[in-house]
Amino acid sequence: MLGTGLLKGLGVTAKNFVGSYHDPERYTTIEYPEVKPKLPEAYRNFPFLVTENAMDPMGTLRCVACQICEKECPPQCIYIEKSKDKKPDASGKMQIYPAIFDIDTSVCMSCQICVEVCPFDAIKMDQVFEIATTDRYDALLLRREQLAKPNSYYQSIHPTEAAEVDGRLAADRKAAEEKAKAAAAAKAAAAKAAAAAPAAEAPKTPPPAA
Amino acid sequence: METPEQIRDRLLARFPGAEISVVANPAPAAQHSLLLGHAPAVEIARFLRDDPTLKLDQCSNVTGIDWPEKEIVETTKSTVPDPAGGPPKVVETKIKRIQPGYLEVVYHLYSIALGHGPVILRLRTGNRTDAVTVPSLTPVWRACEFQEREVFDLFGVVLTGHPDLRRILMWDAFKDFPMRRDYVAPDDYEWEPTPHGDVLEKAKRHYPVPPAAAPVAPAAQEAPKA
Amino acid sequence: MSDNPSAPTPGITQQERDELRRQGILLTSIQELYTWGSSHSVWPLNFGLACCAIEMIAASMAKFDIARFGSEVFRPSPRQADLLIVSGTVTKKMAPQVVRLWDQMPEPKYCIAMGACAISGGPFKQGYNVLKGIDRYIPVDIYIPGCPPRPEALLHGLVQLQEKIRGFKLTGPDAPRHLRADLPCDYPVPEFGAHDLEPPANPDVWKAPVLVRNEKA
Amino acid sequence: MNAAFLATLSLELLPAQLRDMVTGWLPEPWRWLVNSILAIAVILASFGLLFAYLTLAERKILGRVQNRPGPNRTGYFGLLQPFADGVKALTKEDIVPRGADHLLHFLAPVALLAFSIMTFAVLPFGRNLVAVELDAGVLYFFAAGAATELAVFMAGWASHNKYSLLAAMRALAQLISYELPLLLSFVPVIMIAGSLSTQEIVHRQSGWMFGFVPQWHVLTPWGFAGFAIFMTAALAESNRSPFDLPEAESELIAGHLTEYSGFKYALFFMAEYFGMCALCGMAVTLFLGGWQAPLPFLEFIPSYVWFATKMLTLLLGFIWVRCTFPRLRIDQLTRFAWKFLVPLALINLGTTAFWSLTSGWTGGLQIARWLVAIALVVIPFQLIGRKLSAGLGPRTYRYA
Amino acid sequence: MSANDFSPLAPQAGSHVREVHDPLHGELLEVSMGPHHPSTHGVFRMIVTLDGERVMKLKPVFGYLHRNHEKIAENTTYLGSMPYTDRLDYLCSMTNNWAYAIAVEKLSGQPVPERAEYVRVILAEITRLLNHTCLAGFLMQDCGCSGTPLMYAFREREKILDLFESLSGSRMMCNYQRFGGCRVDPSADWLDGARKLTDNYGRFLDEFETLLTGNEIIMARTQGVGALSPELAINAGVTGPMLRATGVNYDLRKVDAYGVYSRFDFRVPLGAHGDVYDRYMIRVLEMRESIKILQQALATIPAGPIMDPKAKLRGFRPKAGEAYGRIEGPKGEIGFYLVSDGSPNPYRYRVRPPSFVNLTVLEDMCLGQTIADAVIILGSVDIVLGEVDR
Amino acid sequence: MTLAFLAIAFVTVAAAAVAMALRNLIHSALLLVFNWAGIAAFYLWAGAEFVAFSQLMVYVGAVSMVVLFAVLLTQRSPQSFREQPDSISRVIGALLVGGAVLGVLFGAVLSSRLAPSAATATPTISVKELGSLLMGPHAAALLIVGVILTVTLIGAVIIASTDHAESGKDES
Amino acid sequence: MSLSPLQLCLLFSSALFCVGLIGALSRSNTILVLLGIELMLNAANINFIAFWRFGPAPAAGTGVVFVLFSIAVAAAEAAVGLALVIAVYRHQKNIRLQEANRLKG
Repeated sequence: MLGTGLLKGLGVTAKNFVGSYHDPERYTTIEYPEVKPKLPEAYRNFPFLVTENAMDPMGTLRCVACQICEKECPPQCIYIEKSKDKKPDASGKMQIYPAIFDIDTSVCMSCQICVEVCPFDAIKMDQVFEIATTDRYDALLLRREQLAKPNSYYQSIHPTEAAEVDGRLAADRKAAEEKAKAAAAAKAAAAKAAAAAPAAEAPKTPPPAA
Repeated sequence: METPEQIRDRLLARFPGAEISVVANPAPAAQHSLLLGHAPAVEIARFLRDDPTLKLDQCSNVTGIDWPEKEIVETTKSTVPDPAGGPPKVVETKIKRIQPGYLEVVYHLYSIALGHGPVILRLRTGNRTDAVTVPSLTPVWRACEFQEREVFDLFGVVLTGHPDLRRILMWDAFKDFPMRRDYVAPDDYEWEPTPHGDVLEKAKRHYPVPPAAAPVAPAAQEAPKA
Repeated sequence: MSDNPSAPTPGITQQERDELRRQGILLTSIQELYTWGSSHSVWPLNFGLACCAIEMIAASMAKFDIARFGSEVFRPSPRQADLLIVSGTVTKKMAPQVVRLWDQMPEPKYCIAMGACAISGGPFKQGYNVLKGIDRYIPVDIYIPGCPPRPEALLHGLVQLQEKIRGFKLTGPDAPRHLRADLPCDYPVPEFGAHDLEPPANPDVWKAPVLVRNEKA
Repeated sequence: MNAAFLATLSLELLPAQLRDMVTGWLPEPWRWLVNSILAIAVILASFGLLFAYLTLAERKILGRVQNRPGPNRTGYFGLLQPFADGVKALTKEDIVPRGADHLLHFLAPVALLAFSIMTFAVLPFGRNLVAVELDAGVLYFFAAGAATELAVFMAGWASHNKYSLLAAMRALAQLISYELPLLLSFVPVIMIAGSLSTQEIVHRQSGWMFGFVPQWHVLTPWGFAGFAIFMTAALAESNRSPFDLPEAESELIAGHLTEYSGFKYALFFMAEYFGMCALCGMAVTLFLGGWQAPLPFLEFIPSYVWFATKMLTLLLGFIWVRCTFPRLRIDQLTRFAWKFLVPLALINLGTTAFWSLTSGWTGGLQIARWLVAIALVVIPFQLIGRKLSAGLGPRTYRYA
Repeated sequence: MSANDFSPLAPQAGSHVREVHDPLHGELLEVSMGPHHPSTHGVFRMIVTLDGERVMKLKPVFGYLHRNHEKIAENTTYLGSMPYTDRLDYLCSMTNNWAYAIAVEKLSGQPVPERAEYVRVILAEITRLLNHTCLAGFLMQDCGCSGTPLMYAFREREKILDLFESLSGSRMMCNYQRFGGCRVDPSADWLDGARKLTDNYGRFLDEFETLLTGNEIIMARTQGVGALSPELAINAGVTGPMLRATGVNYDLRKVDAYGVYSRFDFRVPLGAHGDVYDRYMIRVLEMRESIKILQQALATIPAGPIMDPKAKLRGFRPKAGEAYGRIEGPKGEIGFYLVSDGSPNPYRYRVRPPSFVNLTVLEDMCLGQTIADAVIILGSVDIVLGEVDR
Repeated sequence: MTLAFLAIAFVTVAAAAVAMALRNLIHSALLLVFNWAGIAAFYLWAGAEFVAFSQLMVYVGAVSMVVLFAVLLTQRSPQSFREQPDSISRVIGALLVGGAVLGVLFGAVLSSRLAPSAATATPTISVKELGSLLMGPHAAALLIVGVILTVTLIGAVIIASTDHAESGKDES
Repeated sequence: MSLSPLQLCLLFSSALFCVGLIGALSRSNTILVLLGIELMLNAANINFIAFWRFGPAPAAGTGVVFVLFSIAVAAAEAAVGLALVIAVYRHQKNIRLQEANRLKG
């Protein structure tokens, strides 16, 4: 009969109307400013730089200004200038550090390629999205100081990934230490017995995962 | 499906005197293509469409490629007998040759009826400046209509026989052909906090006295590690 | 309708309110009413450009519901809209139409540049047909970076805009653009040139900042 | 006289008493004038408020149907939202496009609103609450309503915009098409009631069948059919979805409203809702027993409450329909009016004639009368409906 | 808006009424719909010549979203173009990624692990659900629904986007596929979520169809409107659901059997009239088939690596040559044509956008219909301007 | 009361005169609608409620629509609602004839000795009375008018839709 | 004022009649001519009402009934007239009266 389809349609909307009062499936609104969205761990918005020590963010950046991310960034929103000097990094090794590290969030497309290509796990994706502003230039250009965020923050937003990264870094560091130790030992041994049997082969450091 | 060589042979039998050659594709995909001359291109296309063993009824993709003029250095080795009577020397002569530039239109044909493909057709213009015409295949496949207009718009290939050859993506007053390799985008530089490459060049042009920490071209002095 | 001056107007500090009170209680309450009404009834133009438009639509959908802020009335005609959300890449071919739309909107009107493309051309800024930021031609009130910004980010931008509206003063040098005679209200529409838009930017609205990097290497 | 009756009486007469309190001390010639002004003011105020909250209700119901809350942060539960919109609309710049007809562009919303408000004059809001008791009240109502078409046309034409002009043509075609079924659908009521006075028609619907079923026109076969046709045509007359063709957003931007901004647009909006309220009020009067209570023991509730309840129910129905249905096409719309609604309304006239001729039948004949009347409604509906939807229907699909 | 203001011949509001005199048809009105028009799905523009309400001529105008994707891709690395493909058809980034990955894999001969192929199928089919649901919503919006079907569609879309987001980190711009696999291995939890979605989707479709499919107004609006003949459709390169609505059995998932589609049991629904209703119904039926594929894929997904261990992220330089790779995207055949000259950047990068080619027949479908029909015909073509104009 | 009448009469005649003089057809039509509404107001003033509402409904509601439709359908483009000027001689002739008729009529009216009706109370006629009048003494006329209306309706549709079968659906 | 209300009404109606007459005679647009005739009809209706209201026998109501008939007939006339205008326009793309004298298509 003419009109049955219409009546069925009215039924569906009525069901949804009534359902919106008792059925969470039919009332899906998240009252945003009060209730923050539950972001999944994988969520990414803009990159940030991981620092080892929250007390001294600029001193303990993992970034060594290798500029790979700058080169690989598809929209070219990263700008890095290397330092002229070297500073000890978290493990005490002397490293070049970024004198300037700018990310232009007005260009960034959150593609995560910088994170993927970084060999030092120094740049990661942040989850902050409430960055609407009235100022185009200054507020949207994130500088080194704004980008640096401690590792603990990284662990809080991407726990699984951070644990994996930390494990890897720890293993690397341990391996590096062992290598250094072994090298020192070997040196000592070499110094002691110049013509002795070859020192135990130092375990080869696995190259940082690319 | 027939190989491109077989198709070429059949076409040559059907259209004696037509310029048809197979362009090999070294990539693993091995999608070789047929390079057609201008003269009977539309008839060949119609034949390909209606031929019962090929039935290439769908023209899936039409695109242009710009091959600008390039310098090719060909090394030829020749054995020159040593005048001194020693063993003959192998002499490499390098011939610098300018390969003339041309524009190319590529058609990817498939058969919906028989479910095979692709057969790739290529048409080339004479050069990149004045002889930029290529016959249009829109009368054979409607599918080419907009894509050929796009080739015209972006590459400047004039497709003769196209029913409505106007710019499609850019505005009508636009003069350039932006997808050509030598196209230079208009200088509408604005300050960019992260200048790279040619943007940096523009930045220098717009701010002749570079800012204090004059951005050095980071792309130029990259130092990838690891 | 005068029963709502009690509505919160956080944009006005107590000090400013006192000052205004000196100017006259009438003006104060008119100003509060005006900013209250304008900020709670921001009707966007039903105008999408690219990817961000989908997130803009999503923001009006059930999960985010821009209606809660009184802004779900997406008007298709610029005559009835208050807010132009530039949601996506503005190409040079499109830019004159956007400016024209902006001109067709009645004052007071606001503009949100949503997403990287609208702010600066974003990932596509290397393109020959991409306008490097809509603020070259029209004044932008709020910039929302992201590619695309989450719908929540758009809501956040809308809240920021409401705050901004609530801060409007009806008189004085801080008065918003639409209440000041010395600021342009008609924005010249760029024309299509042989290679680029002419002019490539509206100098009244946009000036490239002369930038000096202040970081010391 | 028990207490309940007293309470009823006092509540029932409350509006009149209030009025007398205000104007009772005035000399007689002035009292008439002030009373009229008072009536106008009360109608304007209450319907203005109703308009405000109807827009809010529409937005909220639309929200709930679409699984979201709707406006809820301007005032408690968004209760101040309409006022914010009003303030905003008042302070918006008013744009008159170049090339537009300035006078007509200004007159159109004013005329539309004026005619819409005029229709309220004859609606009986309660037992004694009717602004003007006209002998030909129903005729007056539709005469004033007919003039709204002109205003829509004026708006569309004066805007000097192609979309507006198309919308104006659509509005004319649509309103002309639906005027006829709208008028024909209530002629049966006039046949049965024998009066054009709205109060008289309401009085005719008093009384109870079997002691508890109200004798409203909608509860008879012809009344139901008339009511359905009336409501369908009313949807079209007030340009509501699925007949909102003049301002079809997906086709004509905003149709005749495309070039209206600020307060003029708000006036249009207001007029649309006023028109909707008026038509619903008329439907209540003609078919739903007006201000009469639905059940005998509910009569203690004042009559104007019943009227308001019924009218609001119909308005909610309008909103519900808007939530659900897509829009018709203009030719389908006119075809629907001319080939479906008009014939049905004409047949319904015959049905009503049969009904009034057989009013004396009792007993078994009474049942036969009902059956015949129902058949006279259902069978043409089926036949004409089948013809109307010929060629349309669900399809089956094959798989490869 | 007075979209007529946008006519290049009439720069000012008010002076836009232009007359086209045709001796045969009397007074024709030329209306420029778009680029800002509520129902052009973005910034598409149609110059429509009307006789009353009837469309006598319709010329599409493109390029309002031409953002030079191909040019940019030729100046960036192969990997760098992957996030840009997300922005082509911004409703289905996963399938765009896949099409691009397939083209590059053809170009470089890069193998893909089996688990990745399964994940790709799962994501592609979820994307199909997403796209078709949204399309139905938008189509109904064009028909004049006050947002309700669109809201229901987006309600389901949010569920899908939550899945995408928890897997790839972004709601719309997933940037998930890589040459030789996928970026992240989906966890068991994620797969459970996908299963739950698949199981619930049928119920949603039932409700959606109750609301729409049997609706008399929708049938009246869409049946017999914008009919397309199979011959024209094939000749004009129409692909995807639009082609199948005309009754042509051509689905690349069956024809090319790329990925692991040959392992799943599914059917290809075919229409008979090629009108708007058929296009809508074919999409609904395809969604039901997609659910079947998803159930099978989610049940049989093998363990294993998600990326080919030899796949390279940086320094990827395929040898000189060219390749054309295509898949059955939700909108039709989406293909990528790549020419490599051995450098890290593609020498020529070309997208074969399905909705752009499908628009070829727009005028043929709209002629003689009313302007309201033109709107829904355009809606039923399912265009996304990011892909049409690139 | 006389004042009200004078106002109505003046506005109505002025509207009609301006309508007849205007170049813009749409304005003319709309002014004439106003004029018809004014006449309805006169009927109301005179106490003929039913006639007034009928006048509104028929003229303002229906005839005006048909007129506007005709104007829109017969214009070359939406811009050329301006009519070409009429020939001066015609206008002068018309004015002369009209003036003469006006003079004759005014003279006749003014010179006649029509006494004001004795009844000071407004005679009203209820709908019921009117109905019984129509169905009683004037039933034959009513029938004939009904037939005429039906025939005209059909005729108008046929005339207007002879050329294009599909485009004449709204002319009645 | 020496004029009786009836005379006033009659003056009103005659003025309206003459405006209609002048319009019908002077304008060349067929639609306007029709409207002028419509105006004259209305003027006649005013007379009926005036005589009913102020005439000797208001109770009779004949004037009112006559006006009703007149309105109905006038509506029909308008419909037919305008249909004719449209038909003429279809034929010669013009509705100027001078050119519509061929009486043939």
